[in-house]
Amino acid sequence: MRKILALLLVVVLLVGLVACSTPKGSDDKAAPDKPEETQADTPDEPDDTPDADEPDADEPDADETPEPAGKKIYRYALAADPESFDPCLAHGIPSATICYHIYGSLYLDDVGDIRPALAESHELAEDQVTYTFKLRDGLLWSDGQPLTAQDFEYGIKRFVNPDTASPMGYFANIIKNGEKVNKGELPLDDLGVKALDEKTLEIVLERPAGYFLGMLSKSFFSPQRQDIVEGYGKDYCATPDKQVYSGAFVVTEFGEGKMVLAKNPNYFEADKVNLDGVEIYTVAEANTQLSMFENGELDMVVLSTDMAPQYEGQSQSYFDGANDFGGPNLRNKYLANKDFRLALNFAINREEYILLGHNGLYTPNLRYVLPQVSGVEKSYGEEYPYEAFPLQGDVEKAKQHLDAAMAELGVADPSEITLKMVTTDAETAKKEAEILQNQWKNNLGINVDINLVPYKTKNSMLTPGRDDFDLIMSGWVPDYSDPYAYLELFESDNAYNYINYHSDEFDGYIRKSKETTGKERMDNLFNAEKTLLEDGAVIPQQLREVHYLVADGVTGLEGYFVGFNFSYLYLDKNAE
Amino acid sequence: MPEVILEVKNLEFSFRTYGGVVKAVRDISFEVRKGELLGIVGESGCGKSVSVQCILRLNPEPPGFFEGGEILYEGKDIVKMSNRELRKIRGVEIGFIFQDPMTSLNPTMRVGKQIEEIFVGRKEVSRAEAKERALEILKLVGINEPERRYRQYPHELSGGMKQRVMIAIALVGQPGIIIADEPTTSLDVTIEAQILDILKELQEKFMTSIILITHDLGVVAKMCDRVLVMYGGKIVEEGPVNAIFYETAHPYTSGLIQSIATLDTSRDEELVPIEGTPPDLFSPPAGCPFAARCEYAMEICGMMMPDRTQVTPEHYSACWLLHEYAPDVKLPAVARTMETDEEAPSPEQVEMEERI
Amino acid sequence: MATKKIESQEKVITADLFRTVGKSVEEMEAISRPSLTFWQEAWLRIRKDKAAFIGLIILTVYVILAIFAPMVSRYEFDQQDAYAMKQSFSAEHWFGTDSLGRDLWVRIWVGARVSLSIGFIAAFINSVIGTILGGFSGYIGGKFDMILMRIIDIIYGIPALIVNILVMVVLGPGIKSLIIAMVITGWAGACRFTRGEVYRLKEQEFVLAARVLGESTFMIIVREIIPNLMGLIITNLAMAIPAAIFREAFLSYIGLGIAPPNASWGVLAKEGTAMIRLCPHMLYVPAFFICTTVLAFNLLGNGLRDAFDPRMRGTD
Amino acid sequence: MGKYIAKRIGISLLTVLVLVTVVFILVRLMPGDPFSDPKMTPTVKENLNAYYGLDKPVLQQYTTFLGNLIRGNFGYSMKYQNQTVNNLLRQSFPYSLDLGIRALVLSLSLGLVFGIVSARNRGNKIDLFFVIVAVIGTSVPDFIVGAILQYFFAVKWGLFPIAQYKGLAHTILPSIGLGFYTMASVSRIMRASMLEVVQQDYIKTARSKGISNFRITWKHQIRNAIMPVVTVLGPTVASVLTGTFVIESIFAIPGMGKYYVESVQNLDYSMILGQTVFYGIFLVFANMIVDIAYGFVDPRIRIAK
Amino acid sequence: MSNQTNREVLLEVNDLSQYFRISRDKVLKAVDHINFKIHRGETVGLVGESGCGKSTTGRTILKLYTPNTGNVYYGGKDVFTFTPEEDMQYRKRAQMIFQNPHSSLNPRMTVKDIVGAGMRIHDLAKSSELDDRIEVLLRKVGLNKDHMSRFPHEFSGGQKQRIGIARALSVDPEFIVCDEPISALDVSIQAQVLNMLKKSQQDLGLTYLFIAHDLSVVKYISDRVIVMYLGTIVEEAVSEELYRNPLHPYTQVLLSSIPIADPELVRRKKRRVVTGEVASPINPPAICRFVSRCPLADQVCREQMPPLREVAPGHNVACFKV
Repeated sequence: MRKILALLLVVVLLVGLVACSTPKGSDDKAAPDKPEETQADTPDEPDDTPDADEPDADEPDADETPEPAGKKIYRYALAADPESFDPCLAHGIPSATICYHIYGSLYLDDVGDIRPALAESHELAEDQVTYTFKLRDGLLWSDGQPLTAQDFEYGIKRFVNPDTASPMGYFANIIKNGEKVNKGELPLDDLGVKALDEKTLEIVLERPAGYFLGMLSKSFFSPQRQDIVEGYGKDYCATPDKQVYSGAFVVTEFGEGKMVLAKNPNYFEADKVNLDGVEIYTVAEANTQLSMFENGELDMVVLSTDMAPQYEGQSQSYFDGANDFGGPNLRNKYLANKDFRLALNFAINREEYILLGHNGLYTPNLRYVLPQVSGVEKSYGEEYPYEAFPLQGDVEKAKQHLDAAMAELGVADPSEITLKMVTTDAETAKKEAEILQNQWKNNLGINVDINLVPYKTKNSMLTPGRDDFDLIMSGWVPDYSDPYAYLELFESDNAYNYINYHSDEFDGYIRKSKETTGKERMDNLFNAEKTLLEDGAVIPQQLREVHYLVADGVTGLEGYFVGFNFSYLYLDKNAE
Repeated sequence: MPEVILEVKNLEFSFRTYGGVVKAVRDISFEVRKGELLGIVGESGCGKSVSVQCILRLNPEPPGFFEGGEILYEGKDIVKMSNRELRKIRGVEIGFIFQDPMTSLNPTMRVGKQIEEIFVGRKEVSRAEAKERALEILKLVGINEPERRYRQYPHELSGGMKQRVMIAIALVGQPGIIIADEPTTSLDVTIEAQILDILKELQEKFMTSIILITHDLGVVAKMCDRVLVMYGGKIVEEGPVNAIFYETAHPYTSGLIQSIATLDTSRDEELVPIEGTPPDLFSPPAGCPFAARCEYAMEICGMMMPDRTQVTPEHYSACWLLHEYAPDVKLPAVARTMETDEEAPSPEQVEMEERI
Repeated sequence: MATKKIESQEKVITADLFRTVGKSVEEMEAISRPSLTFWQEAWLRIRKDKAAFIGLIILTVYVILAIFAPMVSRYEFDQQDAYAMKQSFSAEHWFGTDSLGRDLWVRIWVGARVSLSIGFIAAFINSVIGTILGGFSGYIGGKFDMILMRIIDIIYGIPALIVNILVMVVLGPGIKSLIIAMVITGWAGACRFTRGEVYRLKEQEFVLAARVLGESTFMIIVREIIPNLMGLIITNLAMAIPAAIFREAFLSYIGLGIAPPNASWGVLAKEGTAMIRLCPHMLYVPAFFICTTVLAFNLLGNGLRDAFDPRMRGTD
Repeated sequence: MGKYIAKRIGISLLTVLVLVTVVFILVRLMPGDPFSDPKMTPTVKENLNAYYGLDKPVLQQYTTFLGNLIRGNFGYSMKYQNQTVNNLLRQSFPYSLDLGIRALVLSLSLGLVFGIVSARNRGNKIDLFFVIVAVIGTSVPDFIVGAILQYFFAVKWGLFPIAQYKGLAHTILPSIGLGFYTMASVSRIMRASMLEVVQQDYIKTARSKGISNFRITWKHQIRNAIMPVVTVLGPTVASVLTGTFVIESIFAIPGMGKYYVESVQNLDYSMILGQTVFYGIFLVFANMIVDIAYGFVDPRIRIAK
Repeated sequence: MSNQTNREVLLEVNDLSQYFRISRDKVLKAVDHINFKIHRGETVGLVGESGCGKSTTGRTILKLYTPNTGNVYYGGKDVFTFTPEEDMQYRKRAQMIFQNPHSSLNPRMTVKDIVGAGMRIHDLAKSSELDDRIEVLLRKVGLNKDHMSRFPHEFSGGQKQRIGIARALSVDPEFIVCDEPISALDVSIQAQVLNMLKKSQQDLGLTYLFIAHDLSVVKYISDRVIVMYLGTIVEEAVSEELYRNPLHPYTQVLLSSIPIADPELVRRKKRRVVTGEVASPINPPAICRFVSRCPLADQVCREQMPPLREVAPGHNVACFKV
């Protein structure tokens, strides 16, 4: 009896060993039971897939040869799984990037070039708020169904519908009644979106917004199919087959550390899409990603600023739009003092900060708004050059401000002041915090306690009226290319005004910017930025200039600062 | 003179320990004759166990090691044997019964397996034969339902049963010599009696030689033909059982006899203890190991080890009292309580027991 | 054969040597070996045990350096230098510098303070709680014991790591949180172990003797039981400390360690793994100290176990 | 036996219940809340909270959770909003399990062999070598082992794939990295235990029977020496099989390990609870199996139950 | 013998039972409803094989266990209803000497602490006198002042046992339970300890309950002997009477099993040998415990528990067949 049991145990173990050798979901279509030996080959051997031409069935099982011969598969890695492919629920940059590629939009922001996509054209009415889009002919979903203006209406309404609970619902604020609908104060039908016929879609805005067309490439404004959405309910987009695609790519495989996109033949300009597919791996460690790139397993890798100098001359770079800054909580008695805030700002040697923190590779930010965003004609930075604080700081001036502040606050010794600085537990965030901590300690003599919290916890603190931080390290990525994308945060009544900034002057400029257009509007926005900085209400640190490596033979990869990281829509790659 | 089948000559065995070298067995010589029941008696730490374990080389080496001497079995010196040669002797030529049946059986192996294991690697016996023999031997040592016991684990058996299994293990290879190292010390008297009877019976049946190690003079008296008395790693007296008890020639043996309370000891009688403690074998005394506790000790006793001296034929003692210069001392011994014939009665003549 | 053995003693056997002197019992009762207390003997054994002694020396050196090295260094542990980042070993920076140009030699020893004290304090608190609860539970038994055992069974069934992580998140980073996180699940092991030992000890006859003499329960635990557990408790402590150091390192690795700019070895090693391709010394140095410390504790623990093992003692 | 198992299951259920309760409380004590996107409108937040039941009184949430737990339903993840926790675990667990089994087989077999060889060569150089291996093995944290293995064997020398989990070659480094500590500690325990057993009387009995040394080691020594190893196996098996954050993240293996940290960082309540329960049940189960296995090895225990 | 009844009863065990629960449905009846008396100044031997409950009886008398049924009267009072003060008095009056000299001394305490503990607890000596009194005690058991600072592991088994005796004597007790005090000792040492016990009894007028499995020793030291078998008393008599005229079949077997250190005598002796194994004390049925090994057993023995009855003055036997 015992022997039989023991034998059984051994068998179970062995079976476990073999069976688990290629763990896959039970619903996997490809036969997973290939013996291990065949898979022991190095992944680079290209020529052992005679059946590479077979469609779908074989693609997910591309284990042995990540690149079927002759196919152009672009491969890169993400640090974490994207949270969702539901166009309404995707909110992290990785998922936004993927959604950008799998959901078609009326207009496409092709790395700054805003042009019609699924829409053939649009008309803007006199009132500057009514857009009428004309859809192209013969648009199809990935499943071959025709794609209509009603799909757009349904998609956008689903996005704004508070029941969908899209975390990005505030995007709809620009659409007429968007905010109220999203708040549940008005019924869905009052939203300013309407399909006039199968080919015509009308969107009415709350107020004129020049940047609206650019916003349209966000997947929230992409079409969605009512039958599919309602058919799958909560499981919509849970797996690749529980959704339909309108973009250049479709998802064929998702989960278990890997995501596979394939070209969508039904995309309206499929002929312009060069790639046959994309493979995205989840690789948490930056070092591992880099090693895989060097080993030819990835076509692109983002370099940490630590590693980037090693690849000088080989790497490319782009601004990802993030402007990292410290947010002083104005409810704190010290930070409520303008002189004190300015002292903090002037005490920072941003040049050294960048050198220590990022090998000098990021750009020290001496203002608030990313200069690369669109101005009236050229970029905002070119039209409104501004340096609020000197590059190397000004310790003298900082001390003057500090003395003034201390006199006002009745503090005798700066070491009495201790600020609680909250930042995330990521390694770089910790490092940056330590540099600031050290500089303030050395230059001003004040103490900073660093409190490292998980990202989400920190995010929870980014609401007005909280007292669990004095300084919070954060950043902002614009959703459209306009200074307002940055500045709107600190309007007095903005839900995001976590520093509790309240300035009539600032609010006034912002209000005026909403009532004006063109150069005048831009002036107002610039004045607002200036006010913000002269108040020392933010402590700008850096603009992230991300360095990345691209494999030989890959052309046309571009990084962009609005919404998504990289566009590989029209990327080309030498077929292997 | 009966055939000598094992001869130990000038055996010295020591252990290396933290505190230094323990000389456990110091220059002992003795012989084992065919069919006899040889008793070795002595207190704990006197070297009796170590010396018999030397015969099968069961002492762990290291830390134990031979300092000298030889153990001749069928003309071959066991001390010099290779492991392979030793294995040919163990179990089949010489069997061994250990003191504590509770710990001497492998708790994770079935009883039967432990018995028939002795045949593993010995080509002459097939598996089926091995099992047959195991069952046979279980019956022989007085175990009822051998088939059932065969399949049981040691913890399912009582102490006496375990010791029977130990005997079965020692016997199953039909060895010519069985060494029984305090086989009944951990058992109750009633069980002890049973076990001793079995041993005796088997010895007579197969003409096996048995070396019986014990500290109990009663067991010696009951069982043995010839007796070695050990003290401090040495043999101090050696002779036929009657000689040892009735014509004791060593003060230690005499002391032992006097110190035990028997059923005949009157309650008003004071026992005569051997005072003091046995010598420390880290640094054994140069002279007689018993000198310090010996009431007859003479100056020379502390200086030199006495020679093995013949008292009567077959009866030897290592004591200076036997020297011509020594004062004449009559050592107390067991008083003969019965008139006896010259010869000890043979077992067949006496109705040994009334089995119930 | 009978005559050959007198060769070493060339003395002539004369009649006067046969004068009866009788027994010399008093002499035999005397103990020749020097009197050693339990601790003295344990110490002697540790000193004889090469590996354990090396472990002890390593730990002593580390503790001394942890205390004094940061005091005498010309660098502060949080002193950044934008122009001396990621340097390898040099005369100025013995262990090189980290990515903020901070001197690693000082940081290692400041880190040693954190790591060693966390390891020690956590293990110590665990064994204090465990010993007390286990001691009383084992000795008194009954309902208290039963309930405690169920609690321990449950704690054993709880994945400690998850609880550690959650507690760290709830309490925020810091030495105190780390210790609390480790103690919450850690005491159970010490408790179960102590209880088992007490169970064994309380049936020992010397404890029964004390009861027969009318000793109070409290005094029995204090005088009879605890002293007999000390060896094992210390051994266990020596074995538990590396576990705590490991756990600290892991929690630091996932970013739940202590607040910067303070550093523990785990924090330093974590910073190092990120830099393994660029300046591997940033990993090797803290890794070396984590490993050698844990190694030293392991060696010492093994040595202590042998030293305190009753089977290895004196006359037994 | 049946009674024993019933009792064990009872305690196990209680354990899981307590575990769930503790974690439930801890989760609610964590600073922040899962739906914290700053610009989310209050309505949306309410809707989300309502969907996940976070608007209910905590006690009610708790009972609902327990109710779902009994049905084996952990609900939807709060980070991966259209993925159920069950599904995420179902996808990732096979990887962890596979890696874990490899690591276990590797570490147990090597650990036992090392321990046995070491003990049999007590005191000589072979012993010293394995003792050193074992001590070092238990002295290096896994993140260092993992990083160094990957750096040297994959990146520098290119002997193995760097990361991912696609075939036999990919599994080697992570299995070693994961099993290293276990191997070393098993080897240590086994060595000590072998040396203990070799002093037992029954080994002497076995020697007195004239059977070979090999058989003595194999049939008498190992079987008895393995018990302490079995004892420590429960928690080890559970933790090794359910994934480890460090090794999985270094080698980019899509196992369960990442959720330990990720779910906490994302305040993904349902995921935290889900994987805790999963892990807890697994641990309890592993402990139980080990106890039963213990009876396998030691017939005395079998009867005592 | 007749004066026995006149002597003062020091200790009375009445219907004492001590069960140990092994598992839910397994009860080990170590001691099962036993009764006996001990008179002041006498030595009562308690014999039986291992596991027969003799040690448990001794320990229960000294309140180391709480009995399941029955009482122990000491000086007429039930020891289990003592007040704390009475209890302390009892602890002083009744002492114990243990079987295993190696485990009965705390290895972490010096001889002085071990022997002095009782005096400290009962406040019998000022700290200044303590050393002197310990020395006197040690001398009494053949040890000296030099041994006071030593630890137990430095002593031989015999020496340790003497320290144990000194500890028991340290509180000037009147009653001592000797729980197999010599069975762990070497033959040559046993006599030392026996003599010492005897001498102490004479000097101090002690009462002993002497527990042993060695019948010769028990006979040598005891006035009266109680034979136990599997938790029950099977026979009880004055020692000469018991050895001369054992009535219970078990006692007969026991006596005939003793190996006598006289080769001729022992080989001629007629012996009764029992076959069969000792029955299990777990959940024993209420019948004669010896039935499985008894040559005389018949139906009634398998149905009822034989009561202990007096068959001659002072001689009690629990057997239907006597």
